[in-house]
Amino acid sequence: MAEKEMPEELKELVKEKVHFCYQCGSCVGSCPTARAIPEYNPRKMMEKLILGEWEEVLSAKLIWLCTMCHTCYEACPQGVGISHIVIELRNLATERGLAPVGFLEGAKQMAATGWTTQLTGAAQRSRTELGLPEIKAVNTEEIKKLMKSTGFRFAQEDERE
Amino acid sequence: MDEEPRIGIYVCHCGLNIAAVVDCDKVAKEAAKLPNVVVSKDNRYMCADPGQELIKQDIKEHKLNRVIVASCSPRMHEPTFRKCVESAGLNPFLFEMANIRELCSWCHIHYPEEANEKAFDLVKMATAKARYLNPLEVIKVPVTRTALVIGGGVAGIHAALDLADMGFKVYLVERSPSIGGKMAQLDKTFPTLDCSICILGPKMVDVARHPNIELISYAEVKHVEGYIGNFKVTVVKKPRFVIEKECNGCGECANVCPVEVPNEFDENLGFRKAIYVPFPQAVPMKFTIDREACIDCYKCIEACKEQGRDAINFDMKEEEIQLDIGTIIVACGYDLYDASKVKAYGYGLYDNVFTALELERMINASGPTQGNVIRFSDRRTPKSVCFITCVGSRDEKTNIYCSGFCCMYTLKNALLLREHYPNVEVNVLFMDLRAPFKGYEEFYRRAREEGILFLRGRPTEIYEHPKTKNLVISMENLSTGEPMDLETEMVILSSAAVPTTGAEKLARILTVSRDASGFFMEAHPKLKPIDAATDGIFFCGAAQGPKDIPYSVSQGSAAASRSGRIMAQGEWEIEPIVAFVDAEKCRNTKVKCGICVTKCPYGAITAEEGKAALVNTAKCHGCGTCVADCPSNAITQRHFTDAQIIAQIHAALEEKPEEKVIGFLCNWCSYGAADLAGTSRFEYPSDIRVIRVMCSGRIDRDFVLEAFKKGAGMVMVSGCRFGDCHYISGNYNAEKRIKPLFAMLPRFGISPERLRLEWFSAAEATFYVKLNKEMSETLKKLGVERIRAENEKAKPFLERMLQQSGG
Amino acid sequence: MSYAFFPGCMIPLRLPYMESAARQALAALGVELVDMPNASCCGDPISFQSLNKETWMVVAARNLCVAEEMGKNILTLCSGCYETLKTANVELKRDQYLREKVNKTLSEVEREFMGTVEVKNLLEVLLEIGTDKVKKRLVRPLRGLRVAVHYGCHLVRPSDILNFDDPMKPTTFDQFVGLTGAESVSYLKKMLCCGAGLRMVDAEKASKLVDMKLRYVEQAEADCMAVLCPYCMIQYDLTQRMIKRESGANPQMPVLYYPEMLCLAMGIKPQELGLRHHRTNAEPVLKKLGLSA
Amino acid sequence: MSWAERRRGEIVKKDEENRTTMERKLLLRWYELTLDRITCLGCGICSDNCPKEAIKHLPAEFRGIKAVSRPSVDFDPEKCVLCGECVSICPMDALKMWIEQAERVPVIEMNVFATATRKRW
Repeated sequence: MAEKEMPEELKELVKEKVHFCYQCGSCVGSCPTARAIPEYNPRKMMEKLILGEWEEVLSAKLIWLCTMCHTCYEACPQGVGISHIVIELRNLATERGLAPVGFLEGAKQMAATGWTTQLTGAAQRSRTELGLPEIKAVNTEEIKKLMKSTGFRFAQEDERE
Repeated sequence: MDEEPRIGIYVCHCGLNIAAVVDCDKVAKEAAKLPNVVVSKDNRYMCADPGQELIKQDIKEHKLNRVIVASCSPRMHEPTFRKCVESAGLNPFLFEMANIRELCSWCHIHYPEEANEKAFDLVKMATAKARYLNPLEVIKVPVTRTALVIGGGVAGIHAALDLADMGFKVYLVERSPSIGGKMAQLDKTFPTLDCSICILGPKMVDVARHPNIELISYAEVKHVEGYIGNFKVTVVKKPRFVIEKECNGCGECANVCPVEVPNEFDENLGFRKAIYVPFPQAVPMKFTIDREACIDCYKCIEACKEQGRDAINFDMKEEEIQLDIGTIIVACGYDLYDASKVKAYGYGLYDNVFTALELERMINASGPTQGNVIRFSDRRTPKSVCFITCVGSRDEKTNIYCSGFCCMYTLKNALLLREHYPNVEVNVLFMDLRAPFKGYEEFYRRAREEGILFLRGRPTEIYEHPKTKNLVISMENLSTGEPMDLETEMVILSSAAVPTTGAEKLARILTVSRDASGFFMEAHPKLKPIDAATDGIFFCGAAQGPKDIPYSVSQGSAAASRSGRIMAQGEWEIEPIVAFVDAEKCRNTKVKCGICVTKCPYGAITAEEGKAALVNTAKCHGCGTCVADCPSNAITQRHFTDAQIIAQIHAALEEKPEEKVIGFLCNWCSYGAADLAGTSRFEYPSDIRVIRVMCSGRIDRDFVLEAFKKGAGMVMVSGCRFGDCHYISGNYNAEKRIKPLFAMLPRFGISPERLRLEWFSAAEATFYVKLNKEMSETLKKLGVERIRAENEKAKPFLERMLQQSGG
Repeated sequence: MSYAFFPGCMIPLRLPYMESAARQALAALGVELVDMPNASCCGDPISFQSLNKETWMVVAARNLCVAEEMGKNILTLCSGCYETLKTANVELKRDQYLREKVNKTLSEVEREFMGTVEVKNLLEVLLEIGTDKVKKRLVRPLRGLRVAVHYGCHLVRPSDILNFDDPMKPTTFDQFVGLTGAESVSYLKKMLCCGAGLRMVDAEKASKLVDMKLRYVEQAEADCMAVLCPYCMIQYDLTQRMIKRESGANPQMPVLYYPEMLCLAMGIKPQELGLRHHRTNAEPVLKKLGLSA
Repeated sequence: MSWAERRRGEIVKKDEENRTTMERKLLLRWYELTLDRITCLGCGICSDNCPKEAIKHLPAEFRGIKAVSRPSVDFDPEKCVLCGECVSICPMDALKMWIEQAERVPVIEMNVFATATRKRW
């Protein structure tokens, strides 16, 4: 990335939300990811944003580790809304083609079937066994259209096409 | 006044506070060209001696008969300059102020061009008003040499004792059965660890013994009317069911009472009987029956009779006491934030999570555990204790402010615990430790010296171990940056101070304002920290904001001296901005009218049949509601006459009227908010031209119409929130008067969004800023052309209406 | 009572036994479930929202439109869907600007968001039926069963939008577990996330979170866990095997879906539920309740 | 209800299958008032004599001539002050009161039984 300027969306977020952060660590205390992966630290992430090191935050794999449990969102005494900021960061990273494969697979599935997961054979068998109704196909054309017009990008390869 | 006005204008730089944005020299030069202006100068500091000397000299030299200073808010320096012109022989009411600092330079820092334009307009408006100023004589009212202190905590006790020692009669009204307040509940005090009740107890006894103090306990203030020096206060004394004169506090009645209920004084950790004194050192030492808990067995009556007395009376009724009061001191204190609202910390859910005040009662030798700190679950002394600070403070979900003294009482509790139990592990979890006053940092150092562990970090949540009932605190260790779980046997939450229950009601009774956090709001944050905006009312202690004991005591004494200052003089000058009736115009001589009588919130107007209405100047508070509502324009408010206000409107709208907003702001709330926006340096669009009136009740419908007739882009009418009006009902009357305009204006062709009717308190600077931004948006959206066209279309209608009402 | 039934993707496509239990329990309570024609994935609140918030919002709005056409409030079984659909519903109703923008996109597929329906989770629907009424149907209380309740993050957070229960110390689910006659035990880290959101990037660490929670549950001597969300179900039910394979530890904590508990308490035979499709063995629970075959 | 949030000193009512307990825990003083619903006949004497009107008498419910529920009583923890009046008067001995695990009845200890009822008869 050769950008120097912070993207407008991010700048606004930092100005309106992140700047209130007083580094109390409420977000880290109950963060499930921080428990499993000590390198992940939402407080330090906010600090970096305040200091303007946004490129580092954006390109780091770390932002993709958040489980989106919103505990930090609720715990924050200053209303920084950390999990929502992580979403914004991930959106910006996706625009720059940095989304991990695991995330993109669901989206591809979505475009193909309208579901983010596949119907497995075992599940099909147990559906019949349990007497559940057939699963009806989704009009994927609609979904594809919506994804296209909102500028959804799958990955860098797609862009080249 | 018949002589030709000779006006002197002085534009103040206020150092760089004004001069950095406004070109003062240019404003002064331009102002010199205005009619009747004899001199126009700029100066670095008008309020300093040289500045004042300059005014005095010019008055003599140029025979000035009007003086205008363009500087800060009139709420700040108007009295200063009035004195200045008075000493030069000019009537002080021939002075007028233009507020170009709070309303201009401070809030348009990045737009000097617009700021310059606005500053000049403000000066022009002041000049226009000045031409119509009249000399007025101040009114002197007698002052009753009796003070009322509301609240018998440590601040109230000191205020009462000081005033009583000065020789004034003091009524001390306390809500609960005993005085002493929160301090009586404490075990020790910081930073010297003296026993709290040992130092407070003698003061409480002094209150009871002092010949000048009349203690009215178990009572509340119900109603207040009147004004400085002459308040009429109604106090309701709740029935104790024990005759105070008869009871000698022997306690035999409590011994035979079968009902045990939790004792509020012990934070509901211990019990008391249904007939009780809250604590052994209570003042007055009189029993009270809690009828909520009493089962009417009358055992206490028997016991009392056995002692040869007959102090218990189950037929006692509520009693109203009327008091004549000169000054009022509000010392109603604080409450602790209800920690159970911070659900993540589990107070009320987990047995071994306590609040600091609960610990305070436990560690107190006369508390429910005789000084033993024990866990709820197993009554064992904990091996480790964690203190958590900032519970209910510094958090946008609870209270945004810092509660100030929590850090210090946490330190004190930690040290006390360490003193009692040297082997207990004591941890303090904190974000920032604030120890700013004398001896406090040393106290913090001492706590570290004693081996108390300080861990930086704000706990996210607490869970209880299902078996051991220990508590596990999830937090980030900020020194390592890693999340951790801290297992501890007991948690103490340091709750923030919040306004006491009933503060809102009391504020309404006294018609004083409260700040955004709900604490009572002082007249000026720096220079009048004790005074209410209403003359004759003072605040002290935690009623005004969270405070520790030394600060509360000094405020108590300060409030005593501030109110003693008034009572010592025996009489007090009040501003002569009262209403008066022109007997010739008053139509009550011909028809039965009396509208003014019904509108006056103070009953200051009388209208006998066939005679003109009459204003009792001593009773008049000067809101101006009667003036605006008089159908024959017979009433005038001195210093805020129709002619003066209309002159201001005209002056403001001389140039580019379509781009301007005429804002009518009431002196107490909306003007206060505008001032606060300035002092806070909030930036907002510069379209507004502010006209200050004492109350929104003064704002005549004609003023709005006149402004539109002169081509104003927008008009804003604003006042205090409902229930907060400084003159009881001015804003209700204003609403009744202005609201119909929203339906009327479209019929003339004026878009209704060009009129705004807004209510906000003096603390809501952010609201004022938002409002200005919105109005600026509206102006832009409509555009000059459309506004001009609308005004053109409406002009004939407006003129006709104004003629009809004789405006 | 009739609802537009939104089971999500995970439940019908991977864990049909959850759908079966929910349908049986709700049918017994007299709730009619109407399938939503042409409803897609809600727009996964984790993966999809992370990639493009706008697309996420539009996809969610499309599903809301389907329910609006039916004129019925939505009942979601999955907490993820609950967060997505409710967030979209609340924000679109609140924010006029956003609504116009989303409707512009939706017009391409000839749909329009009107804001006429509500989104409800299973517990909200049960509350609507009334706890007294539910309790009357429970003829075979699960007495003596110690249950560790797992709320699942998206059921209660973000609280300013979902506005369902306290985000840190919720109580609704515990009360509903108590309703079946079982005891909801208190245990450490009750609100710890299952870690499903981490699985896409780091499966090993996601298992670590499961392991962590299971230890606290075991410590509280619970007989089983109760969940409300298919992702939590997969995490706790499926991952126990992985943990066994990877670390050699042998966690054996049965995991039940709350409607399964309801069904058992209503006297529906365990054989009629898909309990055998669980990867953990539910037998100890049935044994304790005296229900085992 | 283990999950409910409590305030200090508040009376907590617990409804079990055959027993209702009213419990107040102060730091060093635990009070307990229990009603054994098997022994209780639902006569309502306690309700008539409660000085705080904290006990509600629930008569039997009938469907036709068939009784669908026995008569019983219900406590209001907001009003109760744990005086023990009901314990002292219960003809079936279905009510019991404990203070610190010792069976005690405050109104009997203070000998106020006669005076308390005087007001009502």
